[in-house]
Amino acid sequence: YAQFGDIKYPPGFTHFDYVNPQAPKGGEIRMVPPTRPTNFDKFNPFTLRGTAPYGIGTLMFDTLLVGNSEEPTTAYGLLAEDVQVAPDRLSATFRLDPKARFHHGKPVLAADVVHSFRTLISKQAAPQFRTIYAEVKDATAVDERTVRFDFASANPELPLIVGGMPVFSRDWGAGKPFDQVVSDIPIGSGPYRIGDPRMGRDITYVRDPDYWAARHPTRRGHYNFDRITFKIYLDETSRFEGLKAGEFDFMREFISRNWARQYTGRAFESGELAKRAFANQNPGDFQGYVFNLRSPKFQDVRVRQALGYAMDFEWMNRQLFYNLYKRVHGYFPNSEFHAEGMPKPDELAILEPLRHQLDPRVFGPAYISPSTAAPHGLRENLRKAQALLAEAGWTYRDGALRNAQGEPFTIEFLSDQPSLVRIVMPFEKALEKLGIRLIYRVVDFSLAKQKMDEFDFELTTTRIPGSTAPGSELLERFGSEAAKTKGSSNIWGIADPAVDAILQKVITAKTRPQLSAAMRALDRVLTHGHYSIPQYYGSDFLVGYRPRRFELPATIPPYYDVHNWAMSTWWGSPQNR
Amino acid sequence: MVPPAVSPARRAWQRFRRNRLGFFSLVLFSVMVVLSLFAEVLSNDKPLVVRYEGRFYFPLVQSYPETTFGGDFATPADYLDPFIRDKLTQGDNWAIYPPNPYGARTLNYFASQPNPAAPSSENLFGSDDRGRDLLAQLIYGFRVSVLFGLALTAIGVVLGVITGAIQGFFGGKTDLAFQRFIEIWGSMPELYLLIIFSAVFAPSVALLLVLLSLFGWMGLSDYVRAEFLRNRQMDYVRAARALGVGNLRIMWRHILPNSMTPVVTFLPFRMSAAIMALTSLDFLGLGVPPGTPSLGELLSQGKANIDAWWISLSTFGVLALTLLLLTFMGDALRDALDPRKNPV
Amino acid sequence: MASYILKRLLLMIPTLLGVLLLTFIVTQFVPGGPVEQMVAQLQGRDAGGESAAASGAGYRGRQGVDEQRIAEIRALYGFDKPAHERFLQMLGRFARFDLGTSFYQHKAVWELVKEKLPVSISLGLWTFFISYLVAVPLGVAKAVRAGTRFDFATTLVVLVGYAIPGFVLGVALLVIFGGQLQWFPLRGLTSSNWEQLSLGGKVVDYLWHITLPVTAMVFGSFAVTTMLTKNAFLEEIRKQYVLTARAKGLSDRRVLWKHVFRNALIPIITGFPAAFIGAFFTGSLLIETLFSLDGLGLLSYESIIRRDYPVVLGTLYLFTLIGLVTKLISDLSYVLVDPRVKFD
Amino acid sequence: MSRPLLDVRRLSVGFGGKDVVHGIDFHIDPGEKLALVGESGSGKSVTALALLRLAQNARLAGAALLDGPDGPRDLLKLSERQMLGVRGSDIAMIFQEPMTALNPLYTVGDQVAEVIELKQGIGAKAAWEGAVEALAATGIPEPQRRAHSFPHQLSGGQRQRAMIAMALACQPRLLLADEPTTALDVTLRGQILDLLSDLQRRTGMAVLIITHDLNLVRKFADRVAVMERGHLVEQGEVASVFAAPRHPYTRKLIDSVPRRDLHEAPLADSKQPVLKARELRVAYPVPIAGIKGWFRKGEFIAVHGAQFDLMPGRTLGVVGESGSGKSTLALAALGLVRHRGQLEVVGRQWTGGAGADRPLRRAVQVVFQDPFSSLSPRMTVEEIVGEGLLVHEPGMALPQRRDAVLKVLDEVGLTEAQFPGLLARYPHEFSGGQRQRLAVARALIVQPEVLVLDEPTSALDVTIQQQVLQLLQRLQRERQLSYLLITHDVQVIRAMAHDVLVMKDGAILESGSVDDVLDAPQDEYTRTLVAAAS
Ligand SMILES: Nc1ncnc2c1ncn2[C@@H]1O[C@H](COP(=O)(O)OP(=O)(O)OP(=O)(O)O)[C@@H](O)[C@H]1O
Ligand SMILES: Nc1ncnc2c1ncn2[C@@H]1O[C@H](COP(=O)(O)OP(=O)(O)OP(=O)(O)O)[C@@H](O)[C@H]1O
Ligand SMILES: [Mg+2]
Ligand SMILES: [Mg+2]
Repeated sequence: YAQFGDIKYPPGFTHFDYVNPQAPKGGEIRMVPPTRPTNFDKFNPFTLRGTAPYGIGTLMFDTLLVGNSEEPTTAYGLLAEDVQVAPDRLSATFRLDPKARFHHGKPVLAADVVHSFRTLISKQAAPQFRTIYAEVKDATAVDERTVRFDFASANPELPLIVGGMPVFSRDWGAGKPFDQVVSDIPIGSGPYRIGDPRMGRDITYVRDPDYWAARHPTRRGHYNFDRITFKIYLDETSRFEGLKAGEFDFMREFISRNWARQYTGRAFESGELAKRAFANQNPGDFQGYVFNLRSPKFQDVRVRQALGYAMDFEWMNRQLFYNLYKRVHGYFPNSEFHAEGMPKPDELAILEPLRHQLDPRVFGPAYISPSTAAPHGLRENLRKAQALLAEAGWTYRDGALRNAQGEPFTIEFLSDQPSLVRIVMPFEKALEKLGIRLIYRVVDFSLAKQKMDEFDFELTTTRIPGSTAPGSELLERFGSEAAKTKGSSNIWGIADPAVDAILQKVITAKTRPQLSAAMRALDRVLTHGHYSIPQYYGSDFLVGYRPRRFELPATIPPYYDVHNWAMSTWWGSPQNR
Repeated sequence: MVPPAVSPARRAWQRFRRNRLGFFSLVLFSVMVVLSLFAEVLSNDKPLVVRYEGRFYFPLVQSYPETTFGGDFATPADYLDPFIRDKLTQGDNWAIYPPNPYGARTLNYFASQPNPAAPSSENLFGSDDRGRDLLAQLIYGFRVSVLFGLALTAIGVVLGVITGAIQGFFGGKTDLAFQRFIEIWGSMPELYLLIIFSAVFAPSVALLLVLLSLFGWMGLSDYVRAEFLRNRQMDYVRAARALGVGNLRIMWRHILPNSMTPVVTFLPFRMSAAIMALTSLDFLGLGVPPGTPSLGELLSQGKANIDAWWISLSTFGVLALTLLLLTFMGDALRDALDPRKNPV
Repeated sequence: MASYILKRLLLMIPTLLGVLLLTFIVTQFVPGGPVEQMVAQLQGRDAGGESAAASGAGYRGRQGVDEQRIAEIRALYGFDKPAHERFLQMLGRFARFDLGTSFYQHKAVWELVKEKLPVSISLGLWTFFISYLVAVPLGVAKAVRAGTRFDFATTLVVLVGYAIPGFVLGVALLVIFGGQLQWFPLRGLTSSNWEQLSLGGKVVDYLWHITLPVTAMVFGSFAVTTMLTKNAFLEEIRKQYVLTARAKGLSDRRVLWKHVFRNALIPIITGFPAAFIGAFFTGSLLIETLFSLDGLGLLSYESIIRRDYPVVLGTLYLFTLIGLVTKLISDLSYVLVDPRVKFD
Repeated sequence: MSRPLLDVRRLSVGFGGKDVVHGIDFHIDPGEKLALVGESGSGKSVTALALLRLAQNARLAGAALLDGPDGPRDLLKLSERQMLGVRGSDIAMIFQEPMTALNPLYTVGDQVAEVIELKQGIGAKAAWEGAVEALAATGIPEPQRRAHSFPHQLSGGQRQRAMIAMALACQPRLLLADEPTTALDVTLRGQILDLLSDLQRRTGMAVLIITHDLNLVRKFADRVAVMERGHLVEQGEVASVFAAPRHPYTRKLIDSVPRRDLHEAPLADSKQPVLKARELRVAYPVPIAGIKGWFRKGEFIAVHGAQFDLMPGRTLGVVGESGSGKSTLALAALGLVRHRGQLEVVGRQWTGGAGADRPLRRAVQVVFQDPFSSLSPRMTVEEIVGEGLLVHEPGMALPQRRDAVLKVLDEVGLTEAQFPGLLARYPHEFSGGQRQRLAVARALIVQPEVLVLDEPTSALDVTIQQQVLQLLQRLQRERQLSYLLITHDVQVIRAMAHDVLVMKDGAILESGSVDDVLDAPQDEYTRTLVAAAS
């Protein structure tokens, strides 16, 4: 099933292109989870309380449909042999594969699917499931192996959403209330089982030799390791020492500085360890400083633009990030939704009707973040900033940049991460040159959250995860309705009818090109509004691993998460079997 | 038979001097503190003197806008900016920079190496992971730590002595109630309150001082209380009573001077404990506001950048030296206050 | 005696009430409670690094949590009831020694504490024993040889150990002996194959694991006990009964170990049982984190950071109670050790 | 005569390069009782310790030959091992203060048995029995039970006896007794001395007794040696030395007995008593054991039914055994404890309010028992003495106050000429007698009418005691002061008081003029007291 009807693999395909269908089974991969390191205390990943071990959802539960790493909006049947979407798009019917078996040997039946769904939307499960399946009215078992989901709206994404639902057996937890199911080993139908059912620090998943879908086309060449282990180190230093000491094989690095400086030494020189940046085409995350437009001083677009000139990305990338990051120029970096050059006709078609509401620059070349590269330098940019600020009525008097009323220009930067100080300091310094005082206010996580919900901040930094299939969440983020709603993601407070109009186009896009055009138009409007100061993103996965223990598939797929990719498509080298 | 009149303080001082290690520590420590108090002259990004187009400027005392030296901005000049440096070295112009041309918050913006940079002629001790000069950080961090330690100790002593004195002197119900209060207060999870308060109020060194002070006095208070309980029974207190001396004066003039031994003995240890407390809090990220130079912050940077050995090594050096000096001084002080070790 | 104990036990009640009430009030005024935490977690806003590398394809599900969900979470945590009602309920439970259940984990607070105990006991007890076993004889030796070169050298060593913050030493040990030389494991209390080991193997494995963390902790703890012992001994050695004993013709050794030892160690001996019990519950956040040990220090810290109030209050109650009981025990052991002291 | 048991030749003891004992010679024959006397700090204790080689950090020179089966051995040259054999078996020592000289954590039985076990090499059980016997021999009642007591559970006399038992347990040939009686009640002193001479007679050991109680020397010793500042200035038979002292210091020592030199003012009936007590009763709150004690405090009645008058210009002596309530009475007179019954000071009563009592405070002043502990150690002379003026005449300017202080110091015999920097000195820079005078000065400066003296001389050397008493007598003559004098030294009473009260267990047993009471004691207790003192 494909949301936009574009499907790569025809029925009857044998395997995905990016895997090695002949990959030998066996061996072990030991990784550290990329999440915050906490010990797990439950095996049930679907309830609110507690921490389940990393990977349990992917490795132990199959879903009706399964996506691949090439097509973001397409999924293929796994538990479901077949899926039929009603013409009115208000329901989807899945026919289950008769071969499908749970770990305890019983077949996967429609009743299990319905049970899974009902359980997940019950109050005993974590509330996010109710949000995810909010537009799914109900699931009905049509017959023993057929299940129908009814939808509240004709959203073409919904079949993918229910297709991605984890399915587990009715026997799991033996009828206990779901929130009491804690240490019961989950009964799913996934490729792995839990190796040693002990609570604690590490978890090892053991490949199920009788996995029903071992030869299934969507699973061919996948899940080659006999054992997948996740180790938990509570401390970064000990984690990295662990990697060097050979306690585990694979670690993703999040900090460029470590990557550039610490991944050296004997083990790396001898080839026992390798550091490698895995390229990918995942849409980049947008990261940038966010102005709160509710604050009067940020309502002037010239002020916002001027402040943008004060950020010296080139310096940061050189001095702090070892040139590992790229500049963000728009809200949807590294994706087809990123606007470049002059507007294309399909974008113009959307923008033209709104011309009277829009800044003329929108119709010019796409926004490029200011650079301090060689000829200009920061000084040049700051001069421009000074000019813009002067235009907006801010001039330097009595030791501060002041407006006509004599109020000094100060900005409170709100964050819950003290570590950002490295990044903020150069910005602060540049602002100081302009006469603006930046106050870096670090509060603890809970308080930051509360302040953000109240929109009680002036400047903060945000990250918008890239999405291959943007949709209605954008309304929540950029729509004028959301700007008024406390706790919404529209932290800027963008309330622009033109943006609203374009957002409407995004949501109602029927085809991918339509979506893409609307998104690009949106990008142009937003960037020229200077609502944020775009920062940077890192596109590659920075990984340290033991190359002698593994062999990798020949092709790297475009969209993937590096942990999932490694554990599902790599295989052990001869010495690791 | 009567020894020459040498006041006890003087004799204590003589005893102190006889402990060579302690005395040497005191000298070295004082030198370090005094130097750090003049940190602005030693380590600053503002030149001491500038001669520009025939006129003298003293940026250390007065701030000049960049436009003074032919720059673009009306804001204070950045004398490390190559642009300004050029102007200051053109022709007859010159500028004398402090020995270490970086201040506490100076970002070495025009560094040639990525941060953290190893020691070089540019940054004698290297730079930290944000690009600040490490030597400057150490000097200012030391100053903050020591001043903080001093302030915290002073407040702790004052509070501890007052509460201890009240409990010990009045005893009975006052004592009982106070003891409960201390028990309760002492059982409060300190870290918890610290986290909470630093979340609610804008963090500052002063706030931290207040918060830590709230808890810092209890140990001392116990000692002072015990001393007061003992000393209030002494005959000289009775004698003062018989003279009609009031309670306050008895506490202040008679009992207190005789109850200070534990206080003084513990002083240096309390101070090193205060420095350590601040360091640990900084290490946890609960300490001084971001951007303030601090040893704890440098330690945690050192941990995050193990390869940048110069950070951890020099910070640790400064910290260990400070604490050692303090402890040695404390040892000497205790000996000095022990009259049994009288020099003959 | 019995009535004294009873009195002390009764006096604990106001203390406990006070501590709980104060903390509870604080929790009421703290912005951002567990509800916000949970909501944030649901929205997927978890702290990350500086980097914004792509978080992977296929994320589905909307952001934003609606009012109704928030209300549900609120009810789940019991925040729909007024504060005083919750407080009274809590007291009721505590009176029955039911410490409540964690907000975030599927566990009763009791269970959590029990789970973390092995780590804390391991760290605490070993540190405790080693530091006493080394420090007490060392202190005695120093007292006997007071003023000699040996005394000076050991003072230096002990004080250097004291000046090194435990976490700094921990990092150094971890990197050198864990990472570089790989003599010791980096984390945990036992190996993953512990179950399969023979008894001897288990013991060795356990000792092998705790060597580094205990070393890191123990170093700083020598100084205090050593100096305390030394001073106590010096004090006692000067007393007359020592002369008496020697005048009786007892050998120096017998005088030292029989007569002096017992007197000098009264403060240490009487603190012993309490310290012993205390050692079960000491947490050391930084060391625990560093060596990935899941102990009480970490539990307390995390529960505070994450506003896991039942854990905060439950452990607070438990530990305050234990603290008060140990204080009572140490007071009582005083009576046992020192025949001169009497209560009631 | 046979060889001396111990022959000390040119013994010097030095601390830190300074000699405190300068080459003294003396000897003790077997079975002889030698008394070593001398003022405080003259080196007596150090000499004794040096003989046992227990003087710490001391440099010893000379020789101390101890006679033995293999001929004389020099104690100063024996190895530490050999000394172990000497200590306890050949020479034993009784220390000055029994409380601190006993290990507080072991029962006295243990401590005595320890020596026996070590020296006689017998089993623990037998040693214990030996210890009990040794204790019994010193006349401790119920030795079985006492052996199980810790030192703090014994009275001072019992402790002293335990010390003696310990020293004698091994039947040493020489006993060094360092002021074995100073810490004791008069009544106990005689007992202890009797005990010592008894034992000495029985076992034939020699005794070196250190003391400054000349009465005791006269009664007990065969020969006496006098020390002054580390020199042995005179020695000889007791009788001859006392009869014809040759050295001036010895003479001074022997002359220092309290002398009566009072202004025997006739009792004028017209005068108001400055201190008048009727049915005075003082009780201390004491905790009650058990649950009841949580809510109520018990009472210990320290003084009851006290009744006396103190007339202006006269001295009322109070005697009585330890704990009989003498100090309590004094505290009541000073308004420092709560009391019931009638107590009038210059015609007024204590109210308990600091402001209201201020004039009264001025009228009654006190000199406490222990001069050292009653002077704040960290205040200078000027502060201590001037404080009274500060309180009672707050308006007085500094120079005036200083003058007043100097004047009163001069009156008590402390002058700037004698002590340079007098006003800036601290109490510990004075001798005991001088400190006692400071305390008197402090009391006098506010010009009181009544002075309460709580054992003003007990801590002092005989010579100094003499000085202080003379000072007090002179002041009384000059200023018409009234004294309430507390002491247990009958000689002091005889010298100082006009009238006397005898107290026991909080009650007044007897009262009347000195001559009446002391020469014709009515009460049993008074009789023992008077007998012990003569
Ligand atoms: N350990 C020591 N170190 C230095 N000086 C000492 C030491 N012990 C005693 N002295 C000094 O030696 C001198 C003699 O002291 P000693 O104790 O023998 O006096 P004493 O005659 O026993 O006096 P008293 O009657 O007060 O007991 C004193 O001046 C004293 O200060
Ligand atoms: N604060 C107090 N609380 C309870 N009892 C006390 C207190 N002070 C004194 N006593 C008791 O009161 C009694 C009388 O004490 P006081 O001090 O008056 O005796 P004293 O005659 O001065 O004895 P001494 O000659 O030993 O000084 C003693 O039995 C003592 O134990
Ligand atoms: Mg003596
Ligand atoms: Mg008395």
